[in-house]
Amino acid sequence: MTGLFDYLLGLGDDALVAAQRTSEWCAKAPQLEEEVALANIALDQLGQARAFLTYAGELEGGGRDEDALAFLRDAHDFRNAQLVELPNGDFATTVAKTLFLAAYQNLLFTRLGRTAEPRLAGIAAKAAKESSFHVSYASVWTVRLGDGTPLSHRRMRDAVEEVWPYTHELFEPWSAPEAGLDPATLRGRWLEIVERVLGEATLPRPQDGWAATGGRHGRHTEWFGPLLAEMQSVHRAHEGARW
Amino acid sequence: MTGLFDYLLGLGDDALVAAQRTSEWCAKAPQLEEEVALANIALDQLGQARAFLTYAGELEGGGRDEDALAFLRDAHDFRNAQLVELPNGDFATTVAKTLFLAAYQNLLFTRLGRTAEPRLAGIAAKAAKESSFHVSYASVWTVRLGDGTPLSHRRMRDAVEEVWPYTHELFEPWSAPEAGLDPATLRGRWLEIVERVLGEATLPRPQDGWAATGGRHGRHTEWFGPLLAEMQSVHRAHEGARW
Amino acid sequence: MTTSEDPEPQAAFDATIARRDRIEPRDWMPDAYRKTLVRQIAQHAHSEIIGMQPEGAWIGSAPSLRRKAILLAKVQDEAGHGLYLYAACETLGVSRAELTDLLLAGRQKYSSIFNYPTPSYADVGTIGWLVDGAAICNQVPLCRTSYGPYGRAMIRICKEESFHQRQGYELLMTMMRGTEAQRAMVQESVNRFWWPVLMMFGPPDVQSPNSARSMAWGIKRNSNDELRQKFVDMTVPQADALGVTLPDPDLRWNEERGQHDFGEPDWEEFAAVVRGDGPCNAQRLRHRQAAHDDGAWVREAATAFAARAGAR
Amino acid sequence: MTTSEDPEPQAAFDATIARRDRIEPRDWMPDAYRKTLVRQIAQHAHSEIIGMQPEGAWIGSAPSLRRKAILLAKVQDEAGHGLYLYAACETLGVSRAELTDLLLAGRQKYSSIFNYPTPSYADVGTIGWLVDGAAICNQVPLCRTSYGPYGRAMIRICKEESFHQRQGYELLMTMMRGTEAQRAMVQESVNRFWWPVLMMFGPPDVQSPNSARSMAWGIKRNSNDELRQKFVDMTVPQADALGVTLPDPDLRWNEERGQHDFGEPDWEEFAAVVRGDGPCNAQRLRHRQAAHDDGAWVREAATAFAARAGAR
Repeated sequence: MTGLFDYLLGLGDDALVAAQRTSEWCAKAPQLEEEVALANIALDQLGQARAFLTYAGELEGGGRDEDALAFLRDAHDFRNAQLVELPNGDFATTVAKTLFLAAYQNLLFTRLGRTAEPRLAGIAAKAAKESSFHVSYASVWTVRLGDGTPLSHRRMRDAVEEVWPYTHELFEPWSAPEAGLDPATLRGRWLEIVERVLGEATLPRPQDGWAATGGRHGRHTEWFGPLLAEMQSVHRAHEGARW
Repeated sequence: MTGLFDYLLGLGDDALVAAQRTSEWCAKAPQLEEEVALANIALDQLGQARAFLTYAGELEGGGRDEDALAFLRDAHDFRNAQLVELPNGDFATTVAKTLFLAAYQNLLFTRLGRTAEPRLAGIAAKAAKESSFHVSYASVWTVRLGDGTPLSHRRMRDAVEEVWPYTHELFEPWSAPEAGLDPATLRGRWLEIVERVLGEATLPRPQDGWAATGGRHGRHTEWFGPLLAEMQSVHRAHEGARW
Repeated sequence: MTTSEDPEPQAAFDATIARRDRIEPRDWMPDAYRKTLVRQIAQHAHSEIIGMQPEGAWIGSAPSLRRKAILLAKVQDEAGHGLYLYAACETLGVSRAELTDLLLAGRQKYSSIFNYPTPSYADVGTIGWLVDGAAICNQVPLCRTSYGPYGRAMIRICKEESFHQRQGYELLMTMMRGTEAQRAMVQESVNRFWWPVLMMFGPPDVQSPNSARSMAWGIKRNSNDELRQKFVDMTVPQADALGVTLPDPDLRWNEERGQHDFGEPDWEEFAAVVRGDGPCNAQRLRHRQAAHDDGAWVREAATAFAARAGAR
Repeated sequence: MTTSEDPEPQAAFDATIARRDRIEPRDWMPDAYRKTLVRQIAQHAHSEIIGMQPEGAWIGSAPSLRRKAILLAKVQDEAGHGLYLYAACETLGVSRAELTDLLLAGRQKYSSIFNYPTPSYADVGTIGWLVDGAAICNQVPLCRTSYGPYGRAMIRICKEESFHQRQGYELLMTMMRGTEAQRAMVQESVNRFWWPVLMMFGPPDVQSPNSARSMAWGIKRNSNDELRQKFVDMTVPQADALGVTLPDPDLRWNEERGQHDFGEPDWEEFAAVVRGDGPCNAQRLRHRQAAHDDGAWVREAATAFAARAGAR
């Protein structure tokens, strides 16, 4: 059990880092429709990040706003799950990451939308709707790629294999009294959703093996440092400047 | 004509940015021999950068050492030619960049090795020997790839085409009284060397067209910001720390 | 698609143009009109898509989350504009895939402004203020262009562009009120972009071979020089309000004309950039080509899946 | 390459081993000896090459130019070590290309330590101090290993490794004398690496099936547990000097034994990582595979060129 501040950081950092990765597709997507759709997803994620981090900063009461939290923390102070740090890889890897994350977020946000903590509930309720769209989008593409050509089948299968070890961390014990929710209780439903999509996509559900862990406690992958270096570079080059 | 400080920055920044790019090959080179050779080149370039920047900092007399100059300047204060900023691309692009840069540096350093300014002459004389090895290495590979397989011929030709517009800037007016050297006077010899290698490699010498310019005055390519963001990230995250 | 020599459809076409009404996809139209439109709309569509690159590269390091969101939404809008415009082109019988191939083969152009680099974050603001500002000057009259789908696309696009223009200006204003370094960034960016922006209106009228016919057909509503003048007159007071200097020693108010005098852009540079010999032409096309190639397997998979789903 | 059943060469081999002399490539050797050597030298070579990845990733952002040069030179040394060791393996009749294929197919291993991530710059120091320190403990006895080319390669490698070890220690010392954040980075890094480093000596002797035979052949000179103990005893005072805490509550000096007692590593985790199920196994192999694939056209060009040059 952690405090609400840390919990909000975790929710916000998941969304922020996911937005950072999703927006890397800009001007590189497979077709224009995907440019628009991926930018939509990134904008939703960024909006969620801003809401959670702003709330976290106000709760902390130390004068840190969303930008101070996004741009002036070092890697070990970020509380996101490692899943969102994974490089985009090919489009299939991004689809797999988006599916697994959004299905988790949708379940989590739906539950948090009913907590007694009104501000958390408000942000979560909006985010739940958004993540539901992300699940649909990623599901459609998982099926198209899984059941598309032999090449796309292989790539989608490899992508699911590659991302799978990073899904376990999402369901590790991590909560706040105001959230009143053990993520482990979401895993059954998450598996149902994901397995149904994989089934439709003619893809096997990967074996459970090594499982990523530690992101909620500030342990991150080797890919995270470079991501932050890019994200924070302009802000840090102009200390104290306003934009 | 610029002052010696700015001139040393230009020499140092060429070497520093080149070292940064060359060392990106680490653990990615086509074979182990190239791992070793590219690391050698990067180490030479880095050593040159340190010598020039240290001297520049001492000359300035404001207490900036090589690290302050490398890690705490923003893009527009760097004085390197744009050539060294170009992404590594495939191995052929790196070979082309290295050939063009090293052939220029070798001519320049050889001349600077004979100036009356003893410290500049000393650094340049050592660097001249090193760049002579870089020219050999890049020449050998230009010929191997140019005269290798049809695929390698095409890639080497494309690489030469791609990098060529960035070579003109090396010979633009830029000097310091202590250097006493107009880079334009090096171009004839440079072309001879490069054209001989390209000829042996069965590659055409590209047409002159658009020419990059501005690096010596702080104008850089779109690739330069991300390069600096990575290079400076750890240093800037720990203000005032010693390593 | 009729190419009838029958005078009747030509008369109907001429009448529609004369009363400034819209030509619609199913109407008869002269081949040259169709070709001119395809060329112009495609160039416009390609500009939106290529234009995503220089700004899109800053999304990852935008210095505040608000600016990141604004920039992301803007670049998304550009993708959307590309979509409408390709769709408008498709009403003239040319597919998006064909147009993309023509772009990648260098046989269709995009706005030369995107062949200039954006090495500074201030460029995001300058592109909004000056580049989008110039685009609006060019595009507002196109809302009344004679071809229906094009005109309707432009109405939607112009609305969004003027939003982008205000956002760009607001970013620059914030930076000009900020630190010394921020102000220097803005001025440096404006120095680089001013002349290329003036070139966005095309060559001087005396050298613009297709303009007259396009104006007769109602595709174009104003001459290059008229629009350039309008843009300069509109921009000077904005520059004053910002506190930036426009890098043209000949720029001054001409009381007599009631307009600004200004210097001549370097038309040789313009010609070079248009023929592919600008700072970023090769880079932009290589990027587009790489994205297109990398996405091929995805598009193929979608097609294969759809075909199979249709067959079921 | 003889596999004679003739007792004479076997006797000569045994005699060489018994007098602790070197077996050379042209000498007769038992097949199992050859196979064991190939497996061990290849694993060692692969470890050098894979080991370039976690540290190499920090060259680009090393926080001082001096550290950048040190790190670059170190990673270059690793490539060099890989070269010697593959060459030693080639004296046993297996080519570098074959060994690379076996690595990429997951049929040969590399040191499990490189399947742990290096997310912090302090890890560069920790790898030098602890990982290279453990490697030296393992490798110094190998300088006296019975196979000549392997032993000679190890002499050169050990000399460089101990240089790396001192550099790593010196980096950590500098950081421990630095800011609060730097000290925290070092402690956090040591916390992550301590147990995996202890596993570098292999499973406990009672569970180490191949050790006895390797020792009889003079390939191996000390048992896993002996080396692990030696490493711990050597490291504890170094940790004290640094001011870092080794994350083992059971670690204490045992006056009676004259050695340190210490806790048991998690051998289940070790087994999982060895069988490919560690934090970075897939990542490391994918990276190696990508570099190998990306370089194929270059190697092919060099071969084609050499063949043509030879034919001239």
